[in-house]
Amino acid sequence: MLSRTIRRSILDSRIPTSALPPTFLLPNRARYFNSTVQHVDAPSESLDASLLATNTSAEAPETVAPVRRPIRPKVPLPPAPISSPMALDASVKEMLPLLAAQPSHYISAHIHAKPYLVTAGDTVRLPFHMPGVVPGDILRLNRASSLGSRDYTLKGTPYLDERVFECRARVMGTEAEPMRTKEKKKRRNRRINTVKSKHKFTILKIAEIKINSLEDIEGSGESV
Amino acid sequence: MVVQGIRKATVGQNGVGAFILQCKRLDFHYCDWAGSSKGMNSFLRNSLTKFAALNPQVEITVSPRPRRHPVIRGTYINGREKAICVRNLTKEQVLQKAELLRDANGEKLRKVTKPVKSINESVRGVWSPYHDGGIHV
Amino acid sequence: MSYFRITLTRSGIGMPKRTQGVLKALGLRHRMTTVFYPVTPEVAGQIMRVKELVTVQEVDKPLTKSEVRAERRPDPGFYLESAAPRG
Amino acid sequence: MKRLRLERWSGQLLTARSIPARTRPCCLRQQQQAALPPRIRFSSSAAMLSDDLILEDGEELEEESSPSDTKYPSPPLEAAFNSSKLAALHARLNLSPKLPLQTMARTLVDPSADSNADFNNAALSSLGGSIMSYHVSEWLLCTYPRLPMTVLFAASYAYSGPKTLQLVGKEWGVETAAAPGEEVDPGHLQFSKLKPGQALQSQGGSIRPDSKSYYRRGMSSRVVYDDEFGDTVSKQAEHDVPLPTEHAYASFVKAVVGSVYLHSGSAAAKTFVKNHILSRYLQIASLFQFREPVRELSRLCAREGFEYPVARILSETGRRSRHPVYVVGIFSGKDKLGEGAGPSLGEARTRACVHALKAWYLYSPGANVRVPSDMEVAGAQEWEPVHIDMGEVIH
Amino acid sequence: MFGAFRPTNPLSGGLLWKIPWRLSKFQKARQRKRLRAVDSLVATLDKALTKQSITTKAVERWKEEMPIEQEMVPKDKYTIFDRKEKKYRKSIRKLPKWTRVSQRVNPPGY
Repeated sequence: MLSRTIRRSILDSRIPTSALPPTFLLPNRARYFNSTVQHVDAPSESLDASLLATNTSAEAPETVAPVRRPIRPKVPLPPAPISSPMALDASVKEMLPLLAAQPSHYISAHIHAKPYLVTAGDTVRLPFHMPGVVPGDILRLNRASSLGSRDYTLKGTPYLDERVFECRARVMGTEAEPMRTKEKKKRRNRRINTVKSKHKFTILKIAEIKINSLEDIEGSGESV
Repeated sequence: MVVQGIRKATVGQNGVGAFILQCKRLDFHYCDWAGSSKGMNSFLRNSLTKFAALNPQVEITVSPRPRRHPVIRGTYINGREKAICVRNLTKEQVLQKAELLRDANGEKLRKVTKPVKSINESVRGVWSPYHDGGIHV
Repeated sequence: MSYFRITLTRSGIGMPKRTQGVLKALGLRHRMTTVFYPVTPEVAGQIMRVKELVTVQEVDKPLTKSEVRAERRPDPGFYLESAAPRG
Repeated sequence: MKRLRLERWSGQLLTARSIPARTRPCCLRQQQQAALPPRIRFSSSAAMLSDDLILEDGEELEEESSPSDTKYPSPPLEAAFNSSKLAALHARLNLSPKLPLQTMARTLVDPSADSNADFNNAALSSLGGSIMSYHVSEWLLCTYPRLPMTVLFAASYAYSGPKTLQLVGKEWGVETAAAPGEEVDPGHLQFSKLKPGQALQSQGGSIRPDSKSYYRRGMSSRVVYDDEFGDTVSKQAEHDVPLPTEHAYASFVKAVVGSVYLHSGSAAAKTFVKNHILSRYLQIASLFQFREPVRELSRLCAREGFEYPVARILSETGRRSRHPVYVVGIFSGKDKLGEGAGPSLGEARTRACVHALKAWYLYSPGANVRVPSDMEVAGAQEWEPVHIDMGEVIH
Repeated sequence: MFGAFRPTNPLSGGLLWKIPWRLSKFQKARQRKRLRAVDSLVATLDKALTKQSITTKAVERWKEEMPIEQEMVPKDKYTIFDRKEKKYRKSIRKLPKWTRVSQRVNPPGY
């Protein structure tokens, strides 16, 4: 018990206020019910330390804790907006509005370098359990290799520029597979070893695929 | 006779617009006498209030079930139920099982071969033998 | 002081014992391991012995194992835009 | 207009009127004052009233009425506070804390359960129904400007009709109470259910001026006199007539929209409708049912001034076999309007005409087109007029 | 008959595994690729060593004796000398571990 409180205090003391997540990441509706449901504690505590990116290279804590390599946040946090102006060549400038005007679109989004060909409203069952996400979170998929509609396709080398499109996915929850058993037996040996496995998988729902208009792309390029 | 409209109902896409957590109710059954319910009792005493506060959309009921193993029973919006026996588990493990039930969506567990499931039509259209020539034999 | 960045691309299973010995000496146990050695005639000779199995680059500074892994880790491809209140 | 706190408003009304004037012969009830705890008030008022209570069936009410004897059709407002189902529903819909649990409980009480207008969701559901139908029809008109009126009615029925709202209510996890009553958990949807075999009572005549049976209900008259789905609006809906489940769910969902509007404003109501109703999946093309597409297409081309549409065979196979396939294209001058494949020339031409008509009717300026209600947001950009179509072809 | 879709020679599924006497065009392409890879490796080694102005016997000997892939005759790339064959050449696949062993030079004149 004692060790845990010390570790806890170290963690708390080392989080400089500047490393707190930007305000919009905190849950935007802190719900204080006046009814019997218990009082919801302040949102900042609900984001426990493991979620924040605490790279402690700057100041070493007083108690000589080994400077461990920075704890990688379980869920990637929003990257810094790209400041380099957007270089759109002529063909993209001409055909992107046509692509955006067509009724339905698909995108080949890459999660951990694995492509998922999805349209808006699809359910994606990732082949892994994504740590640190809770049902209801909204993820922005920013790596896509191709984005297209019926007649046009925008291909990225290897990925598209993330300012061209906005693809949001909602974390629906985690689902498991039925229990799989694997019997391991060697010949002339009566002992059978059965291995049970039941992996858990995260389920996403692609909420929205939006293609930004040319002005937005150029606008975001210069103004940032 | 001008074109007529056919009356249909739309299909829900939970998660596209609004997100509704599928688990709507969690029943915690414990027993004061049984030793297997020690972890569950400590969970109910210590961390259930925090769990309930963080998941206001789940209705939580706690009721004794004497001389039985402790069990958590989740009721889901599609009407199905999932129950997990938490006998001889510590309170952290009980919390994990409760979160497992909260994150599940009540569907029957089945083997899924392809990661993407869609109800939309194909965006680029499906090949048909009647158009642009088909097979030149 | 430049270094050889040696990556084993084809396994040495089934190769003569001497060749496998060279791989063991270089520390290339299984496929896709990457090791760094300074540019010396001895290392060059070893590489010539297993030249069909490895790829070599000349780099100016050696990387640690975790740096090599970080280099190979793909971009996750998503980030958390808005978080629900979490436990 | 400062919005009155709902329960205070309803509370004052009650104290002003000692006994609600509308008493119906068959069962005499009195409404207890919401604010004060019933326990204390109850005994004194019962004694005062008991002498002149003469029930219809002549049964005298002499003995001192025990507290549980007088039956209220809907649970008291305090029950809303300690109902975990209701709090869970409130949190599940992500409603703002400004929306109190009493209003939430009230949206679940159907007029057929509690006919007192201060405690059922009639007012809220009519308010929410108009908001929802406004947003749905506005979005449909701007996204598919050339949609014929009948298909527009069918599409708005698909998005906000009773069948869909029942699905929405069920997806919110709301169950129906077996029967309305005071002891029911406020988290259940309370309404009096149809007994098996009970005929749906006709809701009386419609409010249409020409409601004789032999008059033809034309399309333009439906726009004026009927509701947003093109159905006749009944004159005076009896309140506590048992009704099918989908109507109860529909009025509940509309009541929630109304209460969101009441407590969080029109912008919140708009996003609520957009997230819960307009985000559902519907293939508009599957709503069309053509009777004579060939004639309709030719009238359309004549009206629009295109050249007369001509059907031409594009390709065919198996003309002499058991399964011929003809691919027919409809051409108006140089450009091809539509294409269809069928086992016979006639059917192929009909499919091609259907394809051409759908291509015409389903013109859409794009999914995220701007709707008029976007202008209510402060600092909205200049409004460019939306494409308004002449309407469908009359033949 | 199938125009562009000439199937490569499949190992027939049954017990008799027929191995064609010559490499398919895909195998030849991969062989060339491997030869070029070894050449580039030797070049990087040589460049690194000359930068340090040191030499190694193995590298020097290889550079003298062994031709690079572009200089090799296709015959030398895909076949090796065999005194028992009619034309004294057999397919390189007969050499064990031919994909992980360098074999570039054959007796001249054969």
